[in-house]
Amino acid sequence: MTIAIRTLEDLTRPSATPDSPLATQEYFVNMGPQHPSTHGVLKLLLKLDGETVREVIPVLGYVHRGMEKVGEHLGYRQFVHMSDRMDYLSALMNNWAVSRAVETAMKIETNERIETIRTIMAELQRIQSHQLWWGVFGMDLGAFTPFLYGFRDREHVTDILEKTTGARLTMNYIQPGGLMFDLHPDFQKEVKEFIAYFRPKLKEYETLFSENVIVHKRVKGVGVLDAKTAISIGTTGPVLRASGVDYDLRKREPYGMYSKVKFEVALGTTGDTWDRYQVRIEEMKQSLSIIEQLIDNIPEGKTMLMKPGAKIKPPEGISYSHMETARGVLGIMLVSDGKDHRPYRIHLRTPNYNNIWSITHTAPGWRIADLVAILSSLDIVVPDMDR
Amino acid sequence: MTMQTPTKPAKKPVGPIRGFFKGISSLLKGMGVTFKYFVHPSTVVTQQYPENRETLKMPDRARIRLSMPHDENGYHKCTGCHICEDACPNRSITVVDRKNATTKRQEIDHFIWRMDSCTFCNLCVVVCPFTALKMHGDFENSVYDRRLLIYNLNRYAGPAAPALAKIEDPEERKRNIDERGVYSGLIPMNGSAIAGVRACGKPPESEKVRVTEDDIKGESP
Amino acid sequence: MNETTVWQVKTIAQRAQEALPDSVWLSAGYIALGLVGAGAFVALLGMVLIYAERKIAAHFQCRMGPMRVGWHGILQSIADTLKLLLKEDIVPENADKLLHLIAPFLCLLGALLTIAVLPMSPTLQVADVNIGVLYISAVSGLGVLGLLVAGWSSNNKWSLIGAMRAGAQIVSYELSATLALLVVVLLSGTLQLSKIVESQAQGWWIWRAHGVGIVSFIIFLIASVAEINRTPFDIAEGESELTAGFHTEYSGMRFAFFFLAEFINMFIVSAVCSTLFLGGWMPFHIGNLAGFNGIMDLIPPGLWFAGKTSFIIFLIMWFRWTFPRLRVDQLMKLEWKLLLPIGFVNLFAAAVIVLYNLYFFPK
Amino acid sequence: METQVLSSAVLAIDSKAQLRDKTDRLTVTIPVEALFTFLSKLNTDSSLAFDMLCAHTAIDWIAEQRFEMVYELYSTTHSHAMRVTTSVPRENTVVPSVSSLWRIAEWQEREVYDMFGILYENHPDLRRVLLDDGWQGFPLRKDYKDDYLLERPE
Repeated sequence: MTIAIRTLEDLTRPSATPDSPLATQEYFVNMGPQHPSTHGVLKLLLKLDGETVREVIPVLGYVHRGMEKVGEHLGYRQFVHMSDRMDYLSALMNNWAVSRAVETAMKIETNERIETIRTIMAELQRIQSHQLWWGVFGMDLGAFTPFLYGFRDREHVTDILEKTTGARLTMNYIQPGGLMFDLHPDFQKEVKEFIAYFRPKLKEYETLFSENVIVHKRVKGVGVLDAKTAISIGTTGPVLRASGVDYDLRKREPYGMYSKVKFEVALGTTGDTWDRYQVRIEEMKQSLSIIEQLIDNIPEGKTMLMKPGAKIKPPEGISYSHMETARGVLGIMLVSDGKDHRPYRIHLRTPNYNNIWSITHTAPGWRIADLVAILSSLDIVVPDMDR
Repeated sequence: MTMQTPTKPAKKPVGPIRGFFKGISSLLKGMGVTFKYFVHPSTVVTQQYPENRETLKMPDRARIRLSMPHDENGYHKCTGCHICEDACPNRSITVVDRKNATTKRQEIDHFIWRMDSCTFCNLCVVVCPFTALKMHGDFENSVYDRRLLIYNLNRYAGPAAPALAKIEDPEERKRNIDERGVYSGLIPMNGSAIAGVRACGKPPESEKVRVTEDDIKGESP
Repeated sequence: MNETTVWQVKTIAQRAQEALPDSVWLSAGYIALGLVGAGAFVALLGMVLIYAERKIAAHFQCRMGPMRVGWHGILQSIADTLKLLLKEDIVPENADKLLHLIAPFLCLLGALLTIAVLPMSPTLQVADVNIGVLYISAVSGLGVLGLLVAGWSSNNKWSLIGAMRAGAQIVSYELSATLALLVVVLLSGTLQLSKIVESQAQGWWIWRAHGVGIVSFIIFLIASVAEINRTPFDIAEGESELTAGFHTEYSGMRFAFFFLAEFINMFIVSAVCSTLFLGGWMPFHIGNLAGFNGIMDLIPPGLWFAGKTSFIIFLIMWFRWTFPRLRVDQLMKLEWKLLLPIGFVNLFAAAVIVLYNLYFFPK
Repeated sequence: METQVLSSAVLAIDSKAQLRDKTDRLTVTIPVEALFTFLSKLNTDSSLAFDMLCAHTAIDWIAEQRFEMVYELYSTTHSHAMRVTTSVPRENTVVPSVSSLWRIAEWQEREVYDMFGILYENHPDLRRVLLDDGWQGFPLRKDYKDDYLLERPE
């Protein structure tokens, strides 16, 4: 049996001329890789009928850097800093995911101080990521002001993180076996200040944007993703939860300190763009409450359990561990042959690569403007998609 | 697992007339938010960067430029042990060592750091057993030629500060040390080598001796 | 009627006509003044408005806006103009070259022609056409031609979508805008802009006509914001959807002309709005409070006009920096199912008011 | 479901399925011929109901001249997870596509094809995803070479 390998050209042959002179001909448009609302270098090949989207073909790989291949050449500790560069908006969570994968493979137990700090950091990063998403979502719907408000508030979190980790975007802070540094002495104070600052701002977000009648008109009922399809099509994170599937690894397979804090999983009902919006807004509130519960209860202890220069050599075998980042489940599959201090194979199951395909299901039938809203509600980060 | 659904509280359907006025009021409320910021110039967050150079302070841990701190005598702590070189994920650090003529011990000749390929992961600083390296927050590093981003971090070739402290005679100490500012030799770049690239030493923090572009133009083919 | 409320209206065209028997050259001078004045006014206004927009937008968004060129960036627009003049003018290879070149001028033409009839003060008006309102609504429709030509000639699918959206949108919203204008024409009984202004000496139409004025003011504001393609109705540009809509393929000075036309159009709709509904250069008077009215008369009429127009410009900018964009079908729904019926009902109500002379402060 | 119960239930589906020991989670190896029926049972059986394909990838065991295909499965209704692996020889890399069971498999398989050159039977749209259509070779194979590949010095 021969298996035909297709190319992009096969998909983009123009449709036959319409039978009736009144019918319009479908045509293809490249949306991206340079397009303001594809958030980087994603390309969507659209088959349009007038304004209506008939088919979406995502074309990926414009920032493919061969992370998995690079990973085979780097030590485990060195690979952590590569994970910053996948989903740069949840760099700390990616760090944690890789570190946790290594710790699981090596069967290292960390102490409570490390886990608490990691949890706080991850939640701060989740808030930061959602703030940026909120701004960008506003901009994709045509309102420029939310974009700057989102960035303004994100700056506060970034400053806090920068003080402790030393970097603003690619932190490389959470390491296998612990943390790179201890917390900055001002950390707790500043986080509390931030919570006090951001709570009213969240209300303002709602007055400015969530309650706006134009927003409701634009996003309610648009791009519905039902629960069964959402699971089957591989979505995770807020996109899946917006469809009403209660799948949050922080609850399902608690890691870090999530088993010890009280929080609710934000769930949607119908899985439209509005639900995805609401879920993320709600997640910001929940993250604030998680941080509030933990910030005064950071136990004492060491912050690094391994010698920083020690080579890591996990036992032979496959180990898969996953974690809930701001966009969904980041799964890290480490394959060690037991001989080398570098992974034999490292597979990154990134949330965006698996989320983006849902657009081929949700967008057809809607208009170009809706496609932009749906795409934005998936909260894509292209380097995470392409690795 | 049963959990509350915080989103979407059940709402009564709103009639068209009430919906219309509700919509209008939501628009006005949104305009109120923006207007609030418009009439409060104190909420402006923009930094006027080149003007605020004096007040702009980077955090202590800012990872922007690698440096090798030299103590008050001008001695560094690097022994040329290559640990940082191994830890570097993308070979941005090249340590060139040499044998001391008298003690026969290994010591640093050139410590070359390529800022152009560095990812600022801080692993070199963390792994250094002698705490000879430090990241600091001097962020004004823009140059017009990427070769100017190759730094030689040590200001002298010779034994590290603790070893030098053991030598009591200042003359003897001087004999052990050779001045180092720039490096012109092979610089491995991720496996390949570029010949004839001149490394530019930029002494950390205090004395800013920057090699100008003319220097590079004069030497490059 | 108070003495101070009698205004001597004299347009530049009238002056040219009066001067004609005495000296042809003086007459020609007046005509040249009108032409050059309008042109210079447009250029200067464009720069001022762009600077204002940037500053206002910045302060809505907790920013500072341009701060580098001159005091608080006051010369930024001049720097930008210089930059745009010097930039390369790129015409896509497969574009329809001629149409691609003239489209920006078509866009600006509509704007320029309208400026001529705006009564900015009793003595500052280039020409006072006796069918002013009709002229404005006719000439401002020229702009859409420029957009359509630009989108079509660019040979770019995004541009074409943008142009088609612009065409559909502007043509539909012109209906509502005209209906709203007709209300004022009914109330004042004239199409001449200066007469409309004078008819508001007793009170502005926006509040003199039992709510009809307010409704038609709002309809006109919404429709004109849609007509000039600004958020929340900027679907023709739709930055996040169509990259830049009809002017995707434009650069340098031609792009600047589109930009200029957009801002001039904004000024025009604001000016028309203030002329028809807010009394134009007519000062704010309250009934028979002579003292108050006297104080109001001290402010020169040109300033009244500028103030009212600026207020509406600010309002339009405020909309832009607060609201998201509507979808194309929602936009059409808003026009055909909401604004147009309300406009018709409003027009009917206005007719009733005029028939039975039910104004506040009747003549 | 308890791991013990789950493993016996899974093994009962097909006699060729083998349990792997020393793994971080329940791992079952199955010959490639029986893969599709096995996975479709796992997907449709209401007591197992593995409705989520978390990850699918391949591992190039070049020393043994085989690819190991890995499927990470999860059930959102029963909250249990397992891993299914199968092996294909390097000379004949044909694997049945499971995109009819999990829609995401369509794209995860495209990625595996792109990186390893594994061919999928009955795949609706088999083409490269991250790399260019004209790319030569499959980069994640251990013997992959191209002109621009930089070797990291030891």
